[in-house]
Amino acid sequence: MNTLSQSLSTTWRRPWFWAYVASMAAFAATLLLTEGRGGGELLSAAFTFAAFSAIVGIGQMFIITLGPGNVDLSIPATMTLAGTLSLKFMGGDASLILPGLAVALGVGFGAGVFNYLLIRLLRIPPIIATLSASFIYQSIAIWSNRGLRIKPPQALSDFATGATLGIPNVALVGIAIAVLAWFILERSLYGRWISAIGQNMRAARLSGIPVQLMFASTFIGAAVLAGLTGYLLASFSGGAALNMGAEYLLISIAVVVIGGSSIAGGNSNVPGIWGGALLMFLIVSMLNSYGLGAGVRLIMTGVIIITIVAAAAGKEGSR
Amino acid sequence: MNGKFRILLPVISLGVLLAAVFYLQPRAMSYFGLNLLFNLAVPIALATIAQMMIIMVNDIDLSVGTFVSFVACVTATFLNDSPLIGVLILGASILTYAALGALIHLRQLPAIVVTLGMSFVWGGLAVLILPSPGGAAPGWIRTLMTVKPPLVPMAIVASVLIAALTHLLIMRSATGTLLRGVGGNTKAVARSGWEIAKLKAGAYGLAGFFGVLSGVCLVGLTTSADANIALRYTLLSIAGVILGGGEFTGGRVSPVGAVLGALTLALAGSFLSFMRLSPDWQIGAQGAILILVLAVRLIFSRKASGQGGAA
Amino acid sequence: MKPDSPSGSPAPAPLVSLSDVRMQFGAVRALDGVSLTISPGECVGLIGHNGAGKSTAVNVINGGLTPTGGTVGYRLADGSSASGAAGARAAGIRSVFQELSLCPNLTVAENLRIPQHDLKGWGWRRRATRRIAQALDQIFPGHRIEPGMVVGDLTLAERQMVEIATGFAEASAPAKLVILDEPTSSLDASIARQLLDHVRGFCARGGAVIFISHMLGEVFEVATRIDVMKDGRIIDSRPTSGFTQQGLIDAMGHVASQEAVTAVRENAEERIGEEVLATSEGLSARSGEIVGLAGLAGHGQAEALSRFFMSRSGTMRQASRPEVVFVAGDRGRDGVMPLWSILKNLTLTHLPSLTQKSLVDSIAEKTLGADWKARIGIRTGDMNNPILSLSGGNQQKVLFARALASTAPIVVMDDPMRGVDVGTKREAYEMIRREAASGRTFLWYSTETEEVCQCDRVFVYRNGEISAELTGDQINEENILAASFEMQEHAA
Amino acid sequence: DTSDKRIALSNNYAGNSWRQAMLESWKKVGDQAVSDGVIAAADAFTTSENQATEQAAQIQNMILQGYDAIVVNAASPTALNGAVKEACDAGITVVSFDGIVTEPCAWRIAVDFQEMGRQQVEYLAGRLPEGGNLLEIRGLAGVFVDDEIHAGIAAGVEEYDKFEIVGAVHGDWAQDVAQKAVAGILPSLPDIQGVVTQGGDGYGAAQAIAAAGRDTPIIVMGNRQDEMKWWAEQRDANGYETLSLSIAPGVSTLALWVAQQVLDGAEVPKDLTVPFLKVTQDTLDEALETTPEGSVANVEYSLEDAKAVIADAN
Ligand SMILES: Nc1ncnc2c1ncn2[C@@H]1O[C@H](COP(=O)(O)OP(=O)(O)OP(=O)(O)O)[C@@H](O)[C@H]1O
Ligand SMILES: Nc1ncnc2c1ncn2[C@@H]1O[C@H](COP(=O)(O)OP(=O)(O)OP(=O)(O)O)[C@@H](O)[C@H]1O
Ligand SMILES: [Mg+2]
Ligand SMILES: [Mg+2]
Repeated sequence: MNTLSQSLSTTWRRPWFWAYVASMAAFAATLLLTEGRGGGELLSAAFTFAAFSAIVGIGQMFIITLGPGNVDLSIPATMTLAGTLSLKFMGGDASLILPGLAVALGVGFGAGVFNYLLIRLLRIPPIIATLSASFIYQSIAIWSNRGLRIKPPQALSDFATGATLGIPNVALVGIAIAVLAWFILERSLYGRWISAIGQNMRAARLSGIPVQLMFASTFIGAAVLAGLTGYLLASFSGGAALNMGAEYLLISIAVVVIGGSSIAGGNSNVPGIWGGALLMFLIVSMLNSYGLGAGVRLIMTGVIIITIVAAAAGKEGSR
Repeated sequence: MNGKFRILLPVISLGVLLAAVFYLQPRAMSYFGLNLLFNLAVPIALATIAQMMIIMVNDIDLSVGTFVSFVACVTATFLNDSPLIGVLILGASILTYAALGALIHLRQLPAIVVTLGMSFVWGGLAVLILPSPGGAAPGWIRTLMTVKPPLVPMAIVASVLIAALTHLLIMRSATGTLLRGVGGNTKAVARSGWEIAKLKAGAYGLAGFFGVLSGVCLVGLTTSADANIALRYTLLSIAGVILGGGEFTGGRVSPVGAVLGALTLALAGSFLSFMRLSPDWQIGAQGAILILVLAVRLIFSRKASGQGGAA
Repeated sequence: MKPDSPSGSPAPAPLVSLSDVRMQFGAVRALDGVSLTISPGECVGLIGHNGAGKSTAVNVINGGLTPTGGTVGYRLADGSSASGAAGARAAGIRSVFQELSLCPNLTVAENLRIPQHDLKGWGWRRRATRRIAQALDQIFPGHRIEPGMVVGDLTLAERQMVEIATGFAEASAPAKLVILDEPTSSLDASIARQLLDHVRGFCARGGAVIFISHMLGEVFEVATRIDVMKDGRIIDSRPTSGFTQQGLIDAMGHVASQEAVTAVRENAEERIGEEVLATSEGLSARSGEIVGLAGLAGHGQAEALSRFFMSRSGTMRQASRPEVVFVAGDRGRDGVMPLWSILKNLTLTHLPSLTQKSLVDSIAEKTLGADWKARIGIRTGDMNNPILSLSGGNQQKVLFARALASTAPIVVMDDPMRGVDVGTKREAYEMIRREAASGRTFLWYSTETEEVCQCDRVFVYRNGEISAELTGDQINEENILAASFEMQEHAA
Repeated sequence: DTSDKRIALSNNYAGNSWRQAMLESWKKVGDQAVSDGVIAAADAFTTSENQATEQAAQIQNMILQGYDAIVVNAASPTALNGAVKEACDAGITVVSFDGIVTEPCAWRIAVDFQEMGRQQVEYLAGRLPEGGNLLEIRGLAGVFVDDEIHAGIAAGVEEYDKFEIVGAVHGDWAQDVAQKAVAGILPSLPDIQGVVTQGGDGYGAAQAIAAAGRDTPIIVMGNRQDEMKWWAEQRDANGYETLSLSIAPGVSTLALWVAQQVLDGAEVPKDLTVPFLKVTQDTLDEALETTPEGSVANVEYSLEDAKAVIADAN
């Protein structure tokens, strides 16, 4: 109880606090326009779409925690490939929903292993290894299905677009994954170890941490999450497209950093991912609602990102 | 010792790739052919140098691509129509870069986020300036970029000049050494009474300057601009720096390597065209060749680590 | 100039004077009313336990930290006075820091550009090369460092040498006061001797030096005056001749008995058992044995240790019962997790044993932390403070505890006593002996001959290879030195 | 005689079903032409990212490879002009289509994108005489096609001034992005009577509107099979009516034949226009039948078709 009240009183100093404040501000600003109408609708849309960003963002966060230069740029391609292959496999047959999920996760697993092997065996910096790998995944997706959009089974599509107790199903999945990730990061040995690796890889190795196991499992885990997101997104939007997920490249990184994780690695937090994901959706919605053109919208998005990071850094600095 | 290995890698990968291209397409082995192979690499090389300035001080710039696009839009519009305003805008954008460098240090912001944010800002400005592709390259740039010097094509001359000048600036000059020192050990530099904010502003300002050069050159080649023209430069420039023997941290960069890295990347694309793959696999092959070229690093890093040991 | 003139003649005007300086870091009072002056020709030995405030004092003297109370003043060459970091630089005050502060990506000569602001314009590289080469030749004759070498490629000892040379090198404002914060901590005896000789000469020529070291012998050798710090205060300050070694130790406040320093090498027969390791390079050890690695610094001992460690610990499988643990000497590079608390740093290696269903048992973790805090006396109010708030020596203690807290049968130590004060060292020796008696094997690389001489068996390294294996009575300074320098003759 | 002539396709993007259908048509017709001995080669090249600079380099490589004609679907109407000029100077015939280039030495097979935008509003005006609120889904900002269609829509709204565009979002021509953007703006919008699009975003918009629990407005489609299938389902369920229009991917084959004709020495005007492919309530079933699942409605051109188009223009 004591720790609870303590953590409440220091909430405003938490790195993720500002992402939520900004999200609420964007939400309020949008509702101002409609004089309060459509709040529930907007919130439900925000949670739906933020869930996709949050799931890939969590994978990206674990990778970023591993230290400077670690990032996965193959997330969009992995999403596309997993979506394409799993929907092609299911071919609209409702009885294949779970095997289809396994296909998607398997694609993610394979991509993660491939990414890791490039990094490990060929010692290619992750940023470039995953970028190069993403081109290959894209080619496989093109080759396997030539961009044809195959519809998901109706039941799956209903699940992805549906809601339980008023909360969108994909958001429930996203929240469950976030809770799990929080536990892993804050309470488990694995979380402690990857944070150590992110701070000082050599020292981590010399402290007996199985460094490569951590690298492998993190890259694989992130790719599996990307595969899952591809599966969900393709089911949600009525089929996989070759260019689906393209925007998740920047978003997956943005939600991590807006959420207050240190981009230098070693220091991450999960609640911020959801804050960042909600914010990224709500900002765009707000600017769209105010009828601002693409140019102004882009500029505002950039300015808001920088402002939040500056605000969060200021608070942290004064500690 | 280490430095020599660093530069050997880009030299060899470029050499091997060039040989392969010549083998596949002997016509490339001419003044005309070399110019075609390399002229679009000049703006990439400049963008890579810009990225290198940032990586040199342990940061990374995710906005290079949109910044170069922005500069291209300014060049094809303002710089062409009313040069004075154009120059002022470009000057202001360099100052903005410098200010960002100072801000990033003073408030201890993660550069990757700030530049990610800036990439939206530059992109937005570019869309505002040129909502649809167009504009025209100022005549003098067009002339400069299409000039045909005797014996060696312009693209090669320009690359050599860029490499030599930035090498002098970064590796030989007192200021360049100090900037690399910031990447190597910021605390030590600060302890010796240098203002890190100023130095970072300097490094970012240089990045902005080379970004401007890149955008201007690009318009000289393409004759017009659009808001998305150089988005790819962000990743290309990072890959170029790494390929050129640079590292993400510790101020270990090589301007000559960066230019060679940019040329290699440009050449890799040509190599693939000459291979005539099925369109399905053309995209994947670009990834594969990047992997291949970078895998060569392995041999060198093995050597280098065998040398340095755990020291 | 005159050689050391203790009291008799009127002291020249002081180069730097601190009066009642206080320095507060949050709740920690690092300096608590320090007053001191340093005049040309003086070599002040500054000693004190880990965390006494020595490094903080250095940073106040060189202007790097602005004290929260009191004043610091410098006298410039023209007799005027100044303050602040710029004033310190103008007054010729130079520092060689405890934590290395070179840029590893620059060459030796280029590194001189960082402290020497006047190195610019045409020919600056030539001037820098000349200055640093001169300083190195003068201080460390026979060194093998080229001004064009990249610092990252140098060994730790060589880097330390470069840093020292930078402190003494010619510059636009000549060095008047050079502060050496544990300069010999990674130097072997012969190089340390060269440095001591140079310091003595420098002071004789009218320069001043502040010499911080936990090696009292060195301090006695060079210092003209010794200031003893304890808990942020100077508690004693006398000409060197006014102290005895034991007197100093007593003044520092550690109650450690004399015989603690005597050899660990007792009851060896009952302690030592089966052979537990033998590497292809010729390194071997038995259970309960304390094996020393000796030789000149940078001759491959550290590399041999890390190779051995890497070969016995996996990067791919989880080691819940690790076979070996490692105590780092180069804290920043090999040991410290800079973002973490002291507690998390301490428990890192032992953590797999503190987990249940792969969740960390935070109560057990706290208990372990409290236990070790008491056992080795980590000077902190709260184990949840960041590790970087600890003084260098205390950080080292944490790394020690990290390794010893685990149950691994083999402990690899890479010069672990670097920067550890005398009292703590004794406690550490005691601990090593106790652990060895319970069957643990130690592989111990040290730059201190005194420490190596306590081992049961010693491997002397030269040029990356074992040049001699010494056991029992063969282990003495003479044999070690001989094997360090000549390859064949002493290989038994 | 063009039997020894080699033609290359320079394509800047392969990441959607339209482009895939376009490449497939090219391959089908091109391979046939080669095996018939009409031309010597019809090679297709694709860049890995939708970037003018990369495509410029690709064209330069084609010059080096000595192709006789280059058919371009350009990333930018102007940014390739440098490379196109170099190709022309090297004596190469350059034919651009869909994404055309402005360099005068090149041929242009243009689609009247403005007209495409205008016709959408015109159709809506026919259906909704008293006008109403429109949602506009745009493409990728800063790209020529986006700007053109938008201009056409704006012109249409000016013409039929009972319509008002109450919201506009950029869907980046990607289904998931469009769906997301629409979902974000919907709550702040009044009732919508019509949705004007740039092709391919109709299904995503319909999904987002359904998710928000609103009545389905008239959504102008873009010939994607999934859109048309949804349309047919709605039609069968509640008599839903709309229009679908887009440029046919097979226009690449028209460009191929135009290039062949130019190489053959035929008089071909520099500017050709192709009509866009329209699917109406009447032709819906027919279109659905001929379109492979998940693909785009298509027409391929034969040499005769091409000759007819050229003759019409002359
Ligand atoms: N994924 C990675 N990202 C960045 N650096 C890495 C990565 N993997 C390895 N390294 C670098 O390679 C060095 C060696 O790694 P590590 O100690 O894990 O190898 P090892 O398993 O002991 O040896 P071996 O290479 O023989 O398998 C590390 O110090 C680290 O700097
Ligand atoms: N930046 C800081 N923040 C908080 N506390 C600090 C900081 N720097 C020093 N301290 C504290 O000030 C005290 C004095 O530290 P200092 O580094 O001066 O000790 P020292 O005498 O040099 O010790 P050592 O011999 O171990 O190097 C210590 O208790 C240390 O924890
Ligand atoms: Mg200290
Ligand atoms: Mg020592």
